Amino acid sequence: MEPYSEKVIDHIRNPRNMGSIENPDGVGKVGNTACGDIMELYIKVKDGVIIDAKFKTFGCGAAIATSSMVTELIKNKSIEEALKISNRAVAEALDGLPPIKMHCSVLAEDALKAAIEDYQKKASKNG
Amino acid sequence: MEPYSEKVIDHIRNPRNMGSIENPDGVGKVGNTACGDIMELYIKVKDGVIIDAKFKTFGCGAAIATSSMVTELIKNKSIEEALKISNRAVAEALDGLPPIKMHCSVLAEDALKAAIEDYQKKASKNG
Amino acid sequence: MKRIYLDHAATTPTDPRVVQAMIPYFSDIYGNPSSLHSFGQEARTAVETARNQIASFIMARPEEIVFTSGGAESDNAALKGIAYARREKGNHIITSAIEHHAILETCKFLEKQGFQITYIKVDPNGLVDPYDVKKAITERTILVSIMHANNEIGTIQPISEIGKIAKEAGIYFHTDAVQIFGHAPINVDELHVDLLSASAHKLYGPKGVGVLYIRKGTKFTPFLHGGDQERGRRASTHNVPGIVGFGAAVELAKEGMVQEAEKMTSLRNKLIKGILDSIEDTRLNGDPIKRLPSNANISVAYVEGESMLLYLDMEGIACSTGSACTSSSLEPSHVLTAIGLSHELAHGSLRFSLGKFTSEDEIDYVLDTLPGIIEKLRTMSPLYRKETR
Amino acid sequence: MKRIYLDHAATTPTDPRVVQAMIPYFSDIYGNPSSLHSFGQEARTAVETARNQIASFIMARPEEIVFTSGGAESDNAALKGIAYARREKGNHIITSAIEHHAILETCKFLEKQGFQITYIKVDPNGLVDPYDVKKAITERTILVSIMHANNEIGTIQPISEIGKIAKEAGIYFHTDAVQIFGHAPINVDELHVDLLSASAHKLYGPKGVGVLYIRKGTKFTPFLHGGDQERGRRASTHNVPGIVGFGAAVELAKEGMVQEAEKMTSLRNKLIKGILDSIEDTRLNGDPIKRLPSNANISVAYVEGESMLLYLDMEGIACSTGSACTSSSLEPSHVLTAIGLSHELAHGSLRFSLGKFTSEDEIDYVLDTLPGIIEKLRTMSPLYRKETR
Ligand SMILES: Cc1ncc(COP(=O)(O)O)c(C=O)c1O
Ligand SMILES: Cc1ncc(COP(=O)(O)O)c(C=O)c1O
Repeated sequence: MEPYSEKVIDHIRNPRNMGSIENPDGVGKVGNTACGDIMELYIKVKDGVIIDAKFKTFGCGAAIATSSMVTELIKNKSIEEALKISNRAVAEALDGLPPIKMHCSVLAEDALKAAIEDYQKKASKNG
Repeated sequence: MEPYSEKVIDHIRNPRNMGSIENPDGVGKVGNTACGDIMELYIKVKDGVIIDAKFKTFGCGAAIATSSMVTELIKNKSIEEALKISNRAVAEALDGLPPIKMHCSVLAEDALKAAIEDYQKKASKNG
Repeated sequence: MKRIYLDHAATTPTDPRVVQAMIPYFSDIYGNPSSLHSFGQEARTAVETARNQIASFIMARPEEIVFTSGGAESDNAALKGIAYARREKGNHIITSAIEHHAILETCKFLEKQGFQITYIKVDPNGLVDPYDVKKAITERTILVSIMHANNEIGTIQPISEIGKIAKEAGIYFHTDAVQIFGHAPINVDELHVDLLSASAHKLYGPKGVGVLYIRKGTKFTPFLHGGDQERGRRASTHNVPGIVGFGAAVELAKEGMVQEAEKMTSLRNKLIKGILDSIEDTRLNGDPIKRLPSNANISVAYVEGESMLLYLDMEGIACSTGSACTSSSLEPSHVLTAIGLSHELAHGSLRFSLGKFTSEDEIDYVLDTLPGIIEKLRTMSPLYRKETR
Repeated sequence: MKRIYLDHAATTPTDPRVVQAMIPYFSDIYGNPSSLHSFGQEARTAVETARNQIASFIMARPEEIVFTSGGAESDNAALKGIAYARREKGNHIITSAIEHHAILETCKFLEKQGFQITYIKVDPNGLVDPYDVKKAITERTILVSIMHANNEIGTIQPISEIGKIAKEAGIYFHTDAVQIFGHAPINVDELHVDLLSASAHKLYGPKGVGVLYIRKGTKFTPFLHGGDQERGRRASTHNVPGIVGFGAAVELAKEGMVQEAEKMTSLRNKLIKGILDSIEDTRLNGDPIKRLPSNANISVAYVEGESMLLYLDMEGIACSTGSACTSSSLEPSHVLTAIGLSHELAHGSLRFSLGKFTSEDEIDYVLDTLPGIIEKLRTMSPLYRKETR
């Protein structure tokens, strides 16, 4: 396998926004143990802006780093902006991922989409 | 290939009885360039005893050494004794040959047999 | 930072005495052993000395030893060498589900060439039942290949029993002994093996040189075609320094392996006990008794292997994992799956493999370091819910 | 005694600078490049550096370089790798009559597996006519393999022309460049090759490590099955010191090969002229111009090669011969036969191959020594009749 970038290593070593949010506005849970990665993404939304984001991840280094990075990327972004964040953007923000690890960035994007969907569902219910 | 014994090397370095005999009592010529070895064995016989032997050889180290050795082995032997010298005996006298070189000792035996046959033919003609 | 190498099953450092033995054969005694002149013959002598050293180590004859480029080549050569040589006799090969990829991928290739392979299942400790091998034999079986010791979980197979079964059935028997060679005595006759693979770099020898033992009289088609080297069984200019190094490594193993095994067993047991005692929801993989002295393979619930490996590496500890994330297949280790682990536990495995230079201090350091790492990763894990426990 | 090594086509001494570059990778940076931890990653970096060095040397991309155990493995892998990958497309392979045994024996094996091989004849200088290759192509041709420079007679083939023909026909083209690699510039695009074999020990690198260049996009079935190494194209733990040594040897070649070739050409010409002038009934084998700077292959009438070789060895001079007596087949060199030599002249051949350390003094010593040896052996020879001449 090609080596991880320094940025990936930094996010593995010091994951940002690790943990969960009590009473989150949206939660995305993706992955399964068969494929080896499970991610949970929690968001807190105020006036259409993601004011807090946290994650829990069972997975390899790339899974941790992409989870960590995606929470960083979406914080203080509007829901619309956050929806535009692709898996490539996550990987790029980490200065790239080894080819066989690109699926982890896909998982991070999926978790983000799932969390926003969950938020929108709840919002439309409450709205 | 397995290495040559010291005795073989010695006979290559200092071949005994190299050359030909003028007016020999018997000559054996065996081998061909296709197989890579040609031997000529010359003998001088007196009262049924081989009193001189010489050889010429085109061939590898083992061919030279077996030619040289066979001349040594037959000198001062009776024709009957000489006929009993087998290729194995030649190889053994040289402290063995590499397996892929055993055919050279066969050639030496063949040359000896041919030379004696030639002698016997001549002898019966003259006799 | 302290750096602790506990990945000896992946490769070992070359013993400095082995390197010293090799050095003259690079620039001084550099001839090609196939050359007739003195430069070649000197090199040849060195190769034959190494061959004798290795042959006597496993109670074989020198001419039964074929030098290769490593364990993978030996495995490929053994399987293909018998398969092609025995094709008219049959097309069925028996192996196990937990072999090294060098065996399993070769089997896959042979399947495409019309061979049929039976993959014997193992029990939860990773053991092959010799009786299962016996049952799998058919009229068309030409080869049985069962590894001696497993590279992931360290389980040691009943090779002698399996060999006896193959012998009675008149079928060639190969064992991949890469992991155990140089770490325990081996006698090819007692094991009833016809072919045996080994690799120098697993026993403090150099990388890139291996051995295939081929019992005298065994029908064998060369794998690497070309020159007359190795009595026509393996072409290519001899890797003289590598071969000399393999010989030297075997000499050191002869002397030291029994003591080393004792020392490693006790350190290894301390490591296993320490982890199982101090970290909950952990388990040992592989047979607790019939295992390599060097091997500690542990599954840690709720956390994934590669992340543990990376965190340990940050603390200077090198080990390996059977997690999918280290392979391009995205499948967790076939060995851990074969012994019945859940996907989660297979992903969450760590293999520590000790070496002859491993010290008790190093084991203590691992035992001090690992619990904190597991705790951190469990906090991060969605599978680990402190509150619900 | 003076010892003069003129058998560089068999193998070269490892340059001491290469050995120095290798040393740290035995006992210090000893990780397995496939391991994720820092020990592994350091080793990985070293392997990738060597890959880059070698790729840039032949104008290839790093990912097109596959490390192997030597030239013979590269040749086996190239032929079998394409044969198995292209089997549905066709079963016909074109090669030449003067290839190395690693090619010819592999072809023989493939013939048994149902492939058809055309062996292109060569002219009296050992040259393949590209037009003959063109004519041999059929609908079922999947591969052309023609060596770059011949190991016995040194003849250099028109690879670029042959490559163009293969390319236009949409057929993969392999060249065995073992003898020329590191001794002359190579550009894989200009040569139009899809695969190329090289071996480190022919260019002052270590024995036991080679390279197979595989052009991006080439369909290829691995030869050595097993792990994920080399992007799935060649299994087995990397021979890290060997690979580092290959990289270092290539760096030295980049710097020195043009000058070395000039120096060797002039010494080689002096040697050839000296022998032909001073010893009657001798001839040069191979093309006088299109030949390796290092190679002088001479046939000496009336005497056999091995005996000359042994006599030269006794005087400290190491060379080789195409005589049957050095091979187990008892056939003289297939190359010398292919260029039309009689059995006698094929048996009576000597190959002197110079190296970068060869001095003029050494050449002079050979020129002083050889005539006496030939005279003695001719006196011994039944084919040489002074009197009848
Ligand atoms: C059991 C087993 N077989 C084969 C191999 C392959 O050996 P090598 O990498 O030396 O080719 C290994 C190690 O990688 C192994 O552990
Ligand atoms: C032309 C050619 N091809 C292939 C080889 C085989 O290389 P190796 O001996 O490194 O496997 C050699 C040298 O032996 C050679 O000269």
